[in-house]
Formats: sequence, C-alpha cells, structure tokens
Amino acid sequence: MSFTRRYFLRSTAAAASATALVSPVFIRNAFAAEPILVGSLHDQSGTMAASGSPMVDSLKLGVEEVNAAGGLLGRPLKLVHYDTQSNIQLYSQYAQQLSVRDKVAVIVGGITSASREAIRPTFDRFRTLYVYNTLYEGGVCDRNMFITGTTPAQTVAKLVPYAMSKGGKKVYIIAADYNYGQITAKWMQKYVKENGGETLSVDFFPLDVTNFGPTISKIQAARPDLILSALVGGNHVAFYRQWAAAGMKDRIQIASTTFGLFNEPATLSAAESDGIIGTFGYFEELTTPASTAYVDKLKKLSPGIPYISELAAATYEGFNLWVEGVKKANTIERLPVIEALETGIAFDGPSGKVVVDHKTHHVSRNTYLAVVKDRKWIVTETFPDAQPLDTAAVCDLVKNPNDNKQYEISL
Amino acid sequence: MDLAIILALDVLNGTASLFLLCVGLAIIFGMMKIINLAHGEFVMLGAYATVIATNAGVDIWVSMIIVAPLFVGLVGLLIERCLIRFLYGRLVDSMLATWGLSLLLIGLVTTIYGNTMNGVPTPLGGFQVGEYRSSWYTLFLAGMAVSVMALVYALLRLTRFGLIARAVMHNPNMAATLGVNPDRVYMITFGIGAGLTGLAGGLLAPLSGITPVMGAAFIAKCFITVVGGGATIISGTLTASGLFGLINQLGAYLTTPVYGEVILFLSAIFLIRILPQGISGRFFKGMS
Amino acid sequence: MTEPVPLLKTEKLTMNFGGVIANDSIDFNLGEMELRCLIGPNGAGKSTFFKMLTGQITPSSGTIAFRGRSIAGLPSHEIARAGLGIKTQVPNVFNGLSVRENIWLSARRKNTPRTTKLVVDEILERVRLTERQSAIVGQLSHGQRQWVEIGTVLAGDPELLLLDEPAAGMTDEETERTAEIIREINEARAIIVVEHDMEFIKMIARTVTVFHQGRIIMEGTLKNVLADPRVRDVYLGKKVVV
Amino acid sequence: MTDARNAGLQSILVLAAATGVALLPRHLDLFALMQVTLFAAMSVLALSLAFIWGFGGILSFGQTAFFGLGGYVYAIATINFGDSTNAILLAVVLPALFAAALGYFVFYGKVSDVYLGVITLTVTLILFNVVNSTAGEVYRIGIARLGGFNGIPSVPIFNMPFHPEIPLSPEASWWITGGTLIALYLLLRLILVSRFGRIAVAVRENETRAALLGYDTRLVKLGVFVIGGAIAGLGGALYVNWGAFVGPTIFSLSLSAEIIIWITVGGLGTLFGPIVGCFVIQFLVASIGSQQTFNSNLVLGAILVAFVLLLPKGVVPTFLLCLVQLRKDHRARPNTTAPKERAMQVN
Repeated sequence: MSFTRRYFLRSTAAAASATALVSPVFIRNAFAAEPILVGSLHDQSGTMAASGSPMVDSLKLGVEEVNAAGGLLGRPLKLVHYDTQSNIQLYSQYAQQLSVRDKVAVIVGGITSASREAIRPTFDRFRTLYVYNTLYEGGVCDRNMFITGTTPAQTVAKLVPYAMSKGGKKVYIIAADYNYGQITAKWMQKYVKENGGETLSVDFFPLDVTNFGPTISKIQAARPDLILSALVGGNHVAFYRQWAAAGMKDRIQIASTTFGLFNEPATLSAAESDGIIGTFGYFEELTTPASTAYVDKLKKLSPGIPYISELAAATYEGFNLWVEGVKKANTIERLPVIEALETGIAFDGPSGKVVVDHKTHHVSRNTYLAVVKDRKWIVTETFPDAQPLDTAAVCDLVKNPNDNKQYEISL
Repeated sequence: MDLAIILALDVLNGTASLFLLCVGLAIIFGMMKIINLAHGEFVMLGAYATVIATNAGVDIWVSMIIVAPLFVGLVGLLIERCLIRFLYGRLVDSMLATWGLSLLLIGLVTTIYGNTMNGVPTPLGGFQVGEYRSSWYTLFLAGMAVSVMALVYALLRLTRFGLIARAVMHNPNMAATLGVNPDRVYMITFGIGAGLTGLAGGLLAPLSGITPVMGAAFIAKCFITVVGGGATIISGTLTASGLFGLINQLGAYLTTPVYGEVILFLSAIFLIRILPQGISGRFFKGMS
Repeated sequence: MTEPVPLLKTEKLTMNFGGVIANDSIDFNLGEMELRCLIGPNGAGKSTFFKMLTGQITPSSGTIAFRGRSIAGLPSHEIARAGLGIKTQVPNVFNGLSVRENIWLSARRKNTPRTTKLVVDEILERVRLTERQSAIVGQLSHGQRQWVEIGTVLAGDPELLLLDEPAAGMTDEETERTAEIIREINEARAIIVVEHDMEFIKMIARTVTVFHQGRIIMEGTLKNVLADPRVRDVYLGKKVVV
Repeated sequence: MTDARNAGLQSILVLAAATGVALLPRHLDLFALMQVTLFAAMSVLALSLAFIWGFGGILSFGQTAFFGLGGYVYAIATINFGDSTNAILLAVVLPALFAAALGYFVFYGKVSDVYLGVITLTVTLILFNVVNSTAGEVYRIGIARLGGFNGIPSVPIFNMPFHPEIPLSPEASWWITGGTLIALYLLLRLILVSRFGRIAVAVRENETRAALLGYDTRLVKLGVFVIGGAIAGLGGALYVNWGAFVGPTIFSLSLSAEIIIWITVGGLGTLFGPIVGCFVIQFLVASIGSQQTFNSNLVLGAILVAFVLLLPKGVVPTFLLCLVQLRKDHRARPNTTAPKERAMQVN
C-alpha cells in the first residue's frame, strides 16, 4: 500500500515498546511466560451488540481452552478486547491500537462488512494477521486475512432449491439495503433462475425501516409462492411480525439467509415464525457431539448468552484455525503462520470440519438447512464441505498473493 | 379497488403510528422547548414494559394501554425531577443531557435484559379485503390515535390543568404571580409527554423487533415531523404526520422504501422552506 | 410652480394583519430637516407605521417614497442603506458587545477604519457615553441603552431618524439630556419621534401628527393639536394633564 | 489595554501549540501519534461548528454533511487523480459550494433557526440514505467505486504535494493535521477581528438590529455558513487521510450529535473550548471501550448527564471564570466587565 517499509521500521523502532516486536525469537523464548496477545474487535454496545456479544464470549472460550491445555508454544494467551460500540471510527482507532501499540499476534473480529473494510487496510499496513468470522457477501481477496463465515455460494445455493420445492417457482426477494443484502439478492436471483423459477420483484430496505405495511401490500399484489429474505437486524424483525399480523404467514412460504442470526426464532412467537426456512454454517440445535460439547461449555462460561449462531461458532473456529496454524509454523510470526494456514489446515469445530482454502483464504465448511418449529430450529439437511465458490471465481491468492481488494462478483 | 383500500389502510397505518410516536415529543418540545433526544428510548421503554408485563402474565391489552404509559410516565416524572428541571431555558444543555440520558437508558436496559428480548405476538389477526389481507391491529392503531388526539385536545382545551399549562408555557412569571406553581406544571407536562410516548412504544411493541437500540429508528423522523408541524400541538402534529405518513407510504409503495424515505425527507425540507415562520426564533434566540 | 419632492411621502399605506387593520390608508408627508412627533394611544398604529417604513413588515398596499424612490417592501438593510435609521420601541442593541463596538458596527459600514474611529469618538461624545465606551451594553441602565441605540443609529449617518419612544423609562434628568441630543441631531437631519411623554414632546415638538385606530386624525402645531377636542377625547383626556 | 495583553497571551499560546505540534512525534509512540492525529482532524470539524454556531448563531444539526462530503470528495478525487494535492483542494471547494447552495436555499428563504437545524439534519439523513444505497458496480465516479454501506476502503493517504510516489509518514500526517488545526484557529481569529467577523457576531447578537443598520444579514450568515462548510470539508479529508477509509456512517446522526456535545462540553462561543471538548470526549469514548466492567453506553451516558448538571457552562469558560475569580481575589480590585462576557470575547 502507501506505507513504505522504511517508515514502518523507523517508526516502530522509535516506539517505546518496539523491542518486543523486532527482537529475535530466541529472546522471546527466554521469557516463556510472557503471554501471546490475541486482539478482539467486536461491538458489545450499540446497534450491533446483539451480534457482537456472543462472538466475544465464544472467543473467550477458545482462549480459555488453549490456556487450560497449557497455552500455545509454551506461552499463555491473553485476550485484548475492545468494545467498538457499533462505531466505525472506533474500529479504525482500536485496529491501530491493537496492531501498533499492543502488537497483538492476531486480530479476531469485525462484524459488518463496513467495519471489516475500515480495519483491513490498517492490518495490511501494519502487517498484522486478521481473522474475520461473519457471514458476508463474499469477494474479499487479501492474503493478510482469513475468513470463516459463510458466503452466498455456501448458503443461498442450498437454500433456494429447497425453499422452491416447498413454496413454488414465483419468488419475491426482500433484502436489507446495503452491500450484503444487495449482493445476496443477486445470488438469490441467480439460483432462482437456475432452478427454473421466476423473480417477481426485489425490494431493499434501509436498516432503520420498521413499518412494512406498504411492502406487505406490494407482496400480496405480486402474488408470489415464496419470499426470500435477507433482512438484517432488530428493526427488520418487524417484517415477520407484521406479516403474521396480516395473516399472511401460512399462505406464502418464507426462507431466509439471515433470519436466526440473532436469536429471532426465540424472540418471536411460534405463530409468527413456524415454518420459516434458513441456512447457516451452524445452528445451536445441532446434535453432533462436537456441537453439544461446545454449546455446553459456552453456556457454562456465559450463562446469559441467548443463542449460539453461526457468528459465535465461526469465531471459535476461526480462532482455533489460527491456533493450529501457529502450532504448525511453530511461531507467531505473521508470514510463517499464513504459510502454515495456506497448507490447508483443518479444524474440527462445532459445525464439523472447517478447512482453509489457500486460493481464497476462505474456508470450506458444512452448511445446514433448518426449519423453525416452536421457536427452535429443526435441522433437516446437512451439506458437507460447501466450498466458497463465489469468491473462488474472482480471487486466486495462489497466483496473485499480492491481490488486495473486495471483488464484486458479477453474475 | 381492493388494492386502493389496502393502500388506504397502509397510509392510515403509517399516519396513525407516526402520530402516536410524535405526540409525546410534540408536547415536550412544543410546550416546554426541550429537545428530548431520549424520545426514542422512551418508546423503547414502553415496548419493554409491555413485553415484560405480558410475558409475566398480564393481559396484553392492559400491558399496552395501561402498564406502558404508566411506567414510562413515572420514569418521565423521575427524570424531570432529577435532570430536566435544571434545564428549562437551556435548550442546548437539554440536548446534551437527553443525549446522555438516551445512552444511559440503552446501557441500563442492555445490562439488565441483554441485547435481545422475546417479543409479544400481534393480537387480533387479519381480515380479507378482496384478494388481500390486512390486520385488524392497523384499525386498532388508528382508533388509538384518534382517542389520544381527543384526549390531548380535551386535556389542553377543556380542563383547568390545560388552561394553566398553556398559561405557564406562554409566560411562567405571569402565571406564577397568579398563584400557579410553574415547576409542578412542567413536571406534570413532561410526565404526560413521556407517558404518551410510552403508550406509543407499548402499542408498537407487537409490531416491532424489541431491542435496547430500537429507539434510534424513530428519533429523527419524529423530530422532523414535530418541527414540520409547527407550534400548535394537535393540529400541527396531525397535519405533519398525515402528510409525511402519506408521502412515505405511497413513496415506499410506488418506488422502494429507500426512496420512500428520501422523498419524505425532501418534502420535509420543502415544507419547511415554504412555511418558514413559526415557533422558532423565540426560543433559539438568546441561547448562545 | 412645482412642489419640492418631500423627504418621505406615503400614500394610502395600509397594513392588514389577517383582518385586523393596523394602518388604514396613511397619507403622510415629511420635509427635509423636519422634526415631527407622532402621538396617539397604545395600539393606534404608530409602531406598525415605523415597521413598514423600515422594511420589518411588508405593507399590504400603498406606497412609500423616500426622496422620491419607492422603498415599500424592500428588505430592511436596503432601506437602511437608502438613509433611514430607526431606534425601535424596545431597546434593540447588541447586548453582548461593548458600547464602542455597537457604534463601531454601524459606523464601519460606510467608512474606512480610520474615519470610523473618528466617527465613533464623535458619536460617543454626542450621546455622552465616552466614559462608558468599554462597558457591555447589556449591563447599562435602560436610559443609557437608549442612548447607545440612538448613537448607533446616528453613526450610520442616516438622512432620517425614526425614534420610537426615545425617552421611555428615563429619569427626568435623562429625559432632558435626550431632548437636547435630539435637538442637536435635528440640526442636520430629519427626525420622526413617537412619544407618550407630553413633557418631552413639549421640549422638542414643532409639528405633531395624531394617530388613532390606524388612521391619522389630525396634524398641526402642538398647541393646535392639544387644543383640539377630538384629540382630547381619544387620547389626552385620559391621563395627560396639559 | 486588556486587549493588547490578550493578544500577547494568544500569540504565546499559539506559538506554544505550534512548537508542541512540531515536537510531539519525539515524545509519543506511533499509536498515540495516530490517535492525536485523529483527534486533531475531528477538532477541525469541531472548529467549523464552533465558528458558525458560537459566532454566527447558526446551529447546524448536520455539520457532518459537509464533513462527510469532504471525506468522500477527497477519497474519490485522490483515487482518480492518483495525487492527493488537488483532491484536498476539491474537498474544501465542493463542500463549500454545497454549503453555499444549501445556505442560499435556507437563509434567503428566511428559514429561521430551529427549522434550519431540522433542514441540515434532514440533508444529512438524505446523504446517508443515498450514499448507503450505492453498492454495486454501476455506482462509480471515474475509477472510484462508491461501495454503498461498505464504504471506500484503502483510500490513498496524503502525499507530498504533486509527488504521489511519496506518501506522508505518520509524523508528517500529524504535522499536517495539527498544523492545519492551528492555522485554521488563527484564520478564524483573524476573521473574527475583521469587519466581516464583527458583523457576523453582531448578526448573531441581534439580527434585526444588524439589518436596520444596513447589513444584509442573509449574506453575512451565508458567508459564515460557507466558511464553516469549507472547514468541515477539509476536516473530512484529514479524517480520511487518518483512517484510509470512508463510509456512509460519516453522515450519521450520532456523529452530528457528538459535535454538538464537544462544543457544549468545551464551551460555546469560544474557539479553543470545542477543541478541548473534542479531545476530551474522543479520548473518553476510546477509553470506555477498553473496559469490560460496564456497558459502554451506560458509562458515556452517565458522564454526559453528570457533566450538564455539574459544569453547565462548559470546561473552558468555567476554567476562565475560575481564573478571573482568582485574579480578582488576589488583587482585590474591581473588575468593570463581567467575567462571562469577557471570556466569550477573549477566546
């Protein structure tokens, strides 16, 4: 980027605590008890708090487990967490703090794509490894980071054919009006077409819309068989309530890539949410031993956690992938760890086997399809080893390791 | 034809919700010149009160119509006594303090109840208009809006308290010399404004996602509506919410909700530009 | 023989506030260098008349000509630039600024920084406030603030001064000094004074115009006006003992 | 006499500040330096509202409109030009033009203050909504994609004027940002003692009187508003230079409210106070996020409420008041002017 190596070295050398970073490895080993710092940037207050808090809890669990097992490379881990307060500026600020002052070995965090894009340049500039664990629209291509959340190719591709088999071929798409919603809507249209269906209309909603009356009328006028929703956040929950209030719920099937990310099934009544179909990389209701063990431990650690969604599970898995990478590289230096992870390191997490994809720095992982019943998800289908095909279509870090941007995947 | 009826119901719904959300702010802002940036959080408190009471076994109608306004009204009284009463005539400080208050309330509710909350389902159910369905609750909201309107009108115009309150707002010193205690009038007025806002929160609870930060979605729109409405509380707020509700809902139906909002904002700007006179100068002067 | 163009001339000047007629077809003439007093009971329309002359409100109908130029409906600042200065009924000064700054602001519009200083010093002398020039106006007595306002208006070098109740709230001594100041100003400029205080009017008045219910009911010398039974009826009979 | 002493004091303070800016990189670690760079960039924004509100009497709820516009214009221009020099210039000019158009619309339409607040707020909301919905390939200006909610990442930072191959080091960024802040402070001081500045203050004090003295108050307010817009735009460019990122939340209501809080905390009617307020609040918000005991909103909210109740005049005026009081007690001589009004003018 725009920051020369010379400047970087000079300014770090000037910094008071610079010795810790530039000192040779053997000195470090002499202070074996000195903890390895793991940075965390998640919103615990403000509009994104409902997403961020379980992610922090899950990360804490991961760190505690590593420490209980004797630490990493003989050193304990220490979590350095900052509450970004749903404020993009604070993301940039804390990103600088973590990489420049705290000099953490890795940073786990970022929730919205905007927050990720705000901090990504900072980590590239100051050479700090970054792990991002939110489901998102796909397309980020950056060798300095690893991404464990699902992308549309991993979920939408599974959701659409199943939902169409339940609902029908005429589809109405509603989505949050920002990048995630817009790109996911495109993927939805693509898969609807591929499965022989027809998209009647695509509507986008700003995140602060709470009144869905006109939309509900508009949907009724269009007479779809199926509604695909990528609505996001607390305000948009209002759609499902107003939809049910109008008495529409049992007439038209709803399927969503986002419903359930923040505990929606439990906050709505059964009458409002029964029958809604969703796909994620993880559901709390999964009954595999790995999943139940993870859920038990996490609920013991933070009893107040309302629901453990893909966000929490992917954070846990992303952190543990890094741990595996460090073990393999036998150092916390950035480049060796990246190279170790690129060998295709795998971790058996609560959602199943998660494998790093060298080409995209995303992961292949299981995705699950579930239907709401009585305010809980019933997992009905498992799709093993779903690949991040969308990002793979535009991003090849094997060929172009210096690539650094978010592609918008043209469909 | 059926579609026209449904659209009319949408507009009615939009207008009624907007009016209910704004009337409390209109009273506090219009009568006391306090810009209450914690207005959205009063709505949130009303919704929480309703949800918690209902989940505890209280009848949902009682929770919405009695518990929510009563609770938020009492909170309003408390806040008035502890904070707002030091801020009359200090418009800017009132903004700073109520902004702080809004953060405080969000933080408090998050600390106690966490980031998400189990909601209550919408009572009543739907009905058929030709091929379309709409909810009875829409009509109930409209009915509540009309009742609140009548109540506030009667309170301000027909009761002794209303007369005294209007007198105090116009000239507190004069009223004081006539033996009225302006302090008490301010307190009660603020309590009523808060209570009505709580009622709006209670009534919207079955239609909304319940989170500690839900109030943020309302504050800007309410503020624009109230100021756009001008000095007279009932008719101003009613006209403005009617107009903006119509524009927003039709805009959203004909284009997209994004442009529905943009069109709403643009029309608010032009409304204010065309009708620039009103309450303004009097209380924005001399504050600097 | 042609009439000389009057300094100020209004014809059929009318102000209608949503049905309430505050000024009804006012025909008013003022010559160069004249000093005119307007009297009339509260609500007679004197202040409304001033507000129309200075552009604070736009007349419903009728014309205002200042030196033959139509100024009705122009914005206040353009009328001020044309040469009309007003001291309003309620003291209308920059309360947060010092006496000197108040006058400076007015003087600086037409003058270079150097001459501004001279003008300000001269005006301060004239309104007898040189001693208090650094004081914040908001902290002065009511009477002193009236003088600040007169000084401020004067510093703008107007052709015509409108003074709305310049002696209101003043002590007897202050009132006399104000009358003195007004007579001095009148040596070079035309002035219209609205006042209730008959003692004050006697000190300065030559011609008096009487307003009543939005109309001019008579005009003449103070003596004639005071002798007129209509004037006694509407206004003077109540409280002023002549 | 006091004026002369004040001028002397002011020059010493500014000189000290300039020296501080120059020497700071020697004494701070890299992160702290970047942190103060951010605070200084935000202070430029604070200064813009401090000027138009504190001295022009114009309360804009939407100063972030110009700030955000400046940020976006800088980002788009520098991506297209490949050189930041002209981009910075554009980031000042375009927001100023936008302020001129908006100002003409409101001031010449006789829109008065509370309505002005609502109009500026609404304009900001519109900008947020519009920019937010520009995700997708079609929304691009030149080669710069607007990016919708995700914003524009990896915006090139400032470079040596007309030498795009030499980007500024963090130290140089700090010198530019801190230096700009001091320069703008001086510029505004000069404006305030100029004829225009005095008239602006007069219009704030009493608009009717200013008009009756022959000043076109609409034009004066427009001028003040445009100066404020230009400064806010420059602040936006400095902000983007700090974070190498710009997104639509730059237009958010919460940032607009935060500026008002900086000014109220620092002291309205001063230029120095809002800078202090900005530094204090920004530092506070950042520190709050580092603790885990209490919810961040809870802490910040409690502090703001306590502030209003305990220090209603703002930090700087209260401090000056105490100084004046102390001096009074020391010398025991009568002070002819009220401390508050003097303080308003000194700063």
